[in-house]
Amino acid sequence: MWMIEIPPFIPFLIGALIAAFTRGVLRNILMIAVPIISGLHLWMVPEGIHLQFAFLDYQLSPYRVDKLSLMFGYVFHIAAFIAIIYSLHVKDTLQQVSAMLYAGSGLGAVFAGDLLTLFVFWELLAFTSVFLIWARRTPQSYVAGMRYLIIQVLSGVILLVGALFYAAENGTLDFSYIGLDGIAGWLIFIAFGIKCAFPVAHNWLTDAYPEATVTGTVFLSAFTTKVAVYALARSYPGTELLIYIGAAMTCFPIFFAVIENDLRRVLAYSLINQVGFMVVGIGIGTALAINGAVSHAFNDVIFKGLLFMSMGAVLHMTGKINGSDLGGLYKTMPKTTILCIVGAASISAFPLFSGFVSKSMVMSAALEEGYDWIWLMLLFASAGVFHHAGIKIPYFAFFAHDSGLKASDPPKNMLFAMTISAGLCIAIGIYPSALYALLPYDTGYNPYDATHVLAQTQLLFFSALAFVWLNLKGMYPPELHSTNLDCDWVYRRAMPLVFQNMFSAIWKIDRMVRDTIKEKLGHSFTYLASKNNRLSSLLSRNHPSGSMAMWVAVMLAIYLLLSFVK
Amino acid sequence: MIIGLYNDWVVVVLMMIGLYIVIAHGNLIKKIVGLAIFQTSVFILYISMAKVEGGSAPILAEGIKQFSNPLPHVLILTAIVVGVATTALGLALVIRINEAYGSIEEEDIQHLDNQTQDETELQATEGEQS
Amino acid sequence: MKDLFAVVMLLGIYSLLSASFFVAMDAVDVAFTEAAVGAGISTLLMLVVITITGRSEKTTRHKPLLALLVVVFTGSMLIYGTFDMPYFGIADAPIHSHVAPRYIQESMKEVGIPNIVTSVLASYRAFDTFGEVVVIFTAGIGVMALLSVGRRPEENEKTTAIDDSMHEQYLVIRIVTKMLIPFILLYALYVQFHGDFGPGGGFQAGVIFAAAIILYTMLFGLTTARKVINQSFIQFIAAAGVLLYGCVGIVSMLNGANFFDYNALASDPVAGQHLGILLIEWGVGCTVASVMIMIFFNFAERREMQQNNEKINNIEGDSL
Amino acid sequence: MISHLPVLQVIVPLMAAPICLLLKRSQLVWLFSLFASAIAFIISVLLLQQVMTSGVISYELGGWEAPWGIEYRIDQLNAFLLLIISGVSTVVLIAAQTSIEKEIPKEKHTLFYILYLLSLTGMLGIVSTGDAFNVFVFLEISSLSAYALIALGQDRRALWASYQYLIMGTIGATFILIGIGLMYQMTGTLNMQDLSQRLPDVAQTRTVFTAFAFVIVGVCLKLALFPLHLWLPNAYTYAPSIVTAFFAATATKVAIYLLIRFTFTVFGLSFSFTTLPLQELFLLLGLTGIFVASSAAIYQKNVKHVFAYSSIAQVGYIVVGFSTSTITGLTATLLHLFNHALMKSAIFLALGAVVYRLGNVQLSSFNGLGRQMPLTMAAIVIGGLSLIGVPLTVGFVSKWYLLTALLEKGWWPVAILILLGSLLAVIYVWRIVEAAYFKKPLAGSVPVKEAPLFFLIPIWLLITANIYFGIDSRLSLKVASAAAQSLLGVSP
Repeated sequence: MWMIEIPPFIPFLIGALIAAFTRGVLRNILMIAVPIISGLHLWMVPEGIHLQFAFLDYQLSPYRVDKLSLMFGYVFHIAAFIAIIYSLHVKDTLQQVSAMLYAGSGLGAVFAGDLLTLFVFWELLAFTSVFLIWARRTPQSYVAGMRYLIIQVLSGVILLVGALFYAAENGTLDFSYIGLDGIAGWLIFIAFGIKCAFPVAHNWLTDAYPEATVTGTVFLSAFTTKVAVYALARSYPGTELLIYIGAAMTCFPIFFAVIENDLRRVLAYSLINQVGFMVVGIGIGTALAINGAVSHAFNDVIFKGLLFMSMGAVLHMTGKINGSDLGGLYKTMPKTTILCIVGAASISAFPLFSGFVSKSMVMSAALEEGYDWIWLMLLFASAGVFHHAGIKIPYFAFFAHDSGLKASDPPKNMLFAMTISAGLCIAIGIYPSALYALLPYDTGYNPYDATHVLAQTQLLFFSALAFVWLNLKGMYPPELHSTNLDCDWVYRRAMPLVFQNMFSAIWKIDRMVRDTIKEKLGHSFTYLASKNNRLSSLLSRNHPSGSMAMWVAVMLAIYLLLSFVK
Repeated sequence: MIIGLYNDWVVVVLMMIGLYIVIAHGNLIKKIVGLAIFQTSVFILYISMAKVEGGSAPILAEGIKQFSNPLPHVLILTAIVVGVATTALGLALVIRINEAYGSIEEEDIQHLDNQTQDETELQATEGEQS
Repeated sequence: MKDLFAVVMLLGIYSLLSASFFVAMDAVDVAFTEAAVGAGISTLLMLVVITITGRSEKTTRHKPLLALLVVVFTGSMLIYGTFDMPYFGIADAPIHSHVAPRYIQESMKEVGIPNIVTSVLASYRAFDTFGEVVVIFTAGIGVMALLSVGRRPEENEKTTAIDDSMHEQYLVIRIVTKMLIPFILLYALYVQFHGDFGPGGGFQAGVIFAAAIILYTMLFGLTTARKVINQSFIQFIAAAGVLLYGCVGIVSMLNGANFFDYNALASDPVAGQHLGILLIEWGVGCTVASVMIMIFFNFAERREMQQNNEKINNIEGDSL
Repeated sequence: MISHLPVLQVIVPLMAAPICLLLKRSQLVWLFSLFASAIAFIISVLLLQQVMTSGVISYELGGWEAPWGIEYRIDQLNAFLLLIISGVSTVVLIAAQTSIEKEIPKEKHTLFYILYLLSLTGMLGIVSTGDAFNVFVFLEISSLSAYALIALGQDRRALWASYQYLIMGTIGATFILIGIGLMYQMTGTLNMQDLSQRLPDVAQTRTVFTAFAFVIVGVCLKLALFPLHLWLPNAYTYAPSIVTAFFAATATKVAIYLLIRFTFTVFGLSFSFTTLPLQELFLLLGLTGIFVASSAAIYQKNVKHVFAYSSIAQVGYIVVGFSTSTITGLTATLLHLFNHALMKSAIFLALGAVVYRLGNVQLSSFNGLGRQMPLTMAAIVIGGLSLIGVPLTVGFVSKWYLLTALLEKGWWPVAILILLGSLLAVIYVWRIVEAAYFKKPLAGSVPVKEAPLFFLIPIWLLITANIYFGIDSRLSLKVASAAAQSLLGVSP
């Protein structure tokens, strides 16, 4: 059937075009229709490679469908659908168009069957998403977007170089298992790692996401990192290094998340933390672990989206997002409060919520493979997640001290989008086998056995206790109006400083050297000139056409010399 | 027998004199003169390589058996024409430059150009600031 | 040397010397051309330019030693490079034993013209010569593009008057020249037709023809010369020369042979060669003469314009 | 008539030039030159087709067989270049009438077209001919017309640039002439094919070394290879926009053709690359050229300057590919010839459109232009992306091949340097994008309209080609690799 050959990014491209040229209700209807139609279309498509053509000396397959890619394809459609609904009230063509393109490139990347196609969408992801950040139109967002863009493009360039080396080594551009042997493998690994927000390379995320628009962040949280997770799952399953990287990713953001004041930035940190779980799963590489990673990615898209949406709603209604400025909103925004709590419960992996059914898979896999220490770290991280995402966010935003803000619940479309997400969170939590049916491997795993449920609940309660105790004692870190700088200090402060200094130093040295040379030359020439009675004008030698002609003579001499010497 | 190459040495010397004039002189007319000398040296190179000892001009006539090589002559006829064409165009440029800059000294022109450049840049920065 | 006039004269002398050297080297055609072009036309053009730009060089210049060093070094490398060259005048050098012998031995049979240079020029390597004509044409167009002043402004009566009075001063020269010019033109025609047998041909003829006109112009003023030969007429001739040359090739192509294959122009190959060479020499002559005149006119026009401007400025300055 | 195609290729524009002089009316002359150029393009397409199916075409001018007469010899390489030159010339000419209306005084329009056609003739002649001296003659035709065309620029600096170009160009051409003379002295022939057979016997003489040095330096001068590039930026910047678009796409290409022709065909691979350290030298010069020129491009205030320097950098890429002397490397070089012609002509035409509307191309006047001239600016951006080497554009294809060739040779440090060079390209292109899309128009500047249709058509034709050949590179690749194979003596 001809329909099969239409890769899912095409409808989104068309959607972007539509968004660019239509207005008002028509645009809204069409935009909602795009993910629905495209999703149904994807539902029909059988597995296999549906599109292939030759480029240079290689076979490219921009549309490859298998279980792994389908899984991400579905969740991206869902995320796009929800986010589009969430942003229906926005009247900014730039945002709508770039959001559509962004979702499209995410899908393109996921269904890419070769590294070159992947690279194209990889870069498109960066270029289309940056407008979601810039669309906020503040100086900070511009600068943050710029940093974001540079890092993302850099990742793409590294990917391209890696692909190049890969092609030179293996004579193929297939996007399948790559592994860490050879320079190509490492380069591609680094490229994926940047996009995946590996520690040290994570700052673009916490830097840029909170600066994006209310709706932009919802889109952003769904695609970029998940594409990277997908790519890792495709090319590096079972790479042990990933386990340690992932474990680190789960733990370190917690500290920052606890002290961070901007609630959306807290969520950004927790995003890294969640991605860490997936990375660990991929690193373990068993069927169960991969399943866990993938399904956690699936769930994370939904519940992290929900959390970003609820915080977005708060920002949208109050214009404030810092924990210290908010509080007491539960009275006026009851629906948002409830939805937010659903999201928080999901991310904290409460039983019967979606986070539980996937996170526990990763943790079980870690135990099964004998990574006890890793399991402990993950456990700690889970507690941390609950602490900052599960409690801190709803608490500071909706309860805590009354900030006196009287904002009502957000527009209907926002609420509706959040409701869908919340519904999904609960549905998956209660009936996980629907999700499990989509997974790449069949493991017969059941999350609801007694040990799991008990262990998790215990953990959550102790964590809650800690929060309450800390808060009561007044030992909880105060929410300060500050930007927390971690590693991004390097490029936000140090690099400009270093570069400025370096360049000014270079210019200075350069000028100094030139001046001294000039002076020295001047002296010697004046000396010579005074001897020859030809004043100083030896200096005025640099006449372009004269020097050009001289270069000709010099080159000739060099060639001759070289050929005679041989 | 290295003396048998003296023609080539003359050519090299002339060539380098021409090149030196182009490099060292700032006067535009002198540069063109240098170029002409440079080109003429090439003519000499070609013509002298065509010469055959005891040969005569390549016009067929009774009783002459040995001729110099006609081909380089043909080539150099063309090259001379090219030379004069270049000179004419170069001189036309000199006239225009003289009108536009009021000088035919490279130094002055270079100086004036730098000034114009500075001015345009100044304007640009002013425009950006305002 | 600060005086550009002396520089230009020396260049002229240098050209003449090299022309005589070419005669000694058996290259009579080349010598003819070099004398006409190097010593004649280009010296003349330079002189015109000097009258426009001023004849002295600015003084404060010094000779860059570095350039001298580089040049000397390169030169010595080149001299070193000559050591493997065939010696001067040796008859069995490769240059004399590969392509050239055929020209010397067969050209009479194949082309039927005693002057081998002409037969190589006009037949064996006719396309090069075509290119050469196009080069000249290009130069003419280029000079026109640079210098033509468009529609000439209404002549200022006062300045024309000054001009005329100036020209009237050299009466003797004018009369002598008037007598000379027909002979020069005749000589040009002789050179044009004699190219097949002795040194000469379209190019030299064109230059001589142009020289006659230029001489006329110098003595009788540009305005008068313009009346005799107007701009668009020269342009027409220049274009026609190139076209004539090209058409010879096209006709031979239409006759079923290759481009510039004169054999196809007439039933007898040698006759065809004769016809072809005659025609293209005409094409060369036309283009060269008209382009030379064109270039000179444009130069002179600029000069006149500038002088007029100066005069007007002077007059205005006086009246102030 | 088919058998006469090689000569018709050159003769058509050549004969059209004097006819233009007779036509006089500028509108008419424009249409006529466009017509002539289009015919030349059609001929080149036919030639390419013929060459690809039946191999090398030899045409004896005047009916004299090869070493005695002049031969036109068309193989894949020539045919490919003929196609590039005549194609670009035709497309660029579409915009000519509109563009020069603003930039050149009315009475010089006819002369402009004549010079343009002559320049085209010269380039086509250089590429078609199989005779070394004929190369020189046509080189001069193209150079002389180039000097005059550049001098037609509005700014007085155009005159100075043209003068400098004249001096350097003449030195370059004379160098080539000397080289040809020395070769002739050692072999007694001027025909390239004949030379290539007779040179190896005398290859180890210093005369041949000298000849080679002269030819290479002369060609490098025309090529604007670092450090002989100094004449280029000003010449490109101050020339009329149409001229820049035409030359940037073709003039250096012709010089590269000569370089390839002389090193591979005339002197032969073993002489050029084993007897002399040409490989290392060119690699070094190419890389230095890339970095010096790209860095210079970053600091330019005039956008034409920016792209002129970028042209020099691109020459560096081409020369690096050339220096590998492998099939892949040569394929990359040839592909880049084609691709670079596409991008540069598009960019400079778009700049011509900006000049048409704004009167200058200072970077500061680009501020806010993205909204006022969206189509033109989009073209510049796409062209710029292509320069950087972003996938889906032609720039990517050739850069990919270049990198593959370097990796094949095991020169991966060079490959990394090339990539770093591309990052420099990102910076200079970004400066323009930033000005056009993110800055507010200068205070007091008058808003302008989109470029006229006669600009947009050729610009977008070229941009479409940029993207088309970036996605489906089979055609260009096939010709380039066939040419590379034939040059290296491998039967395809």
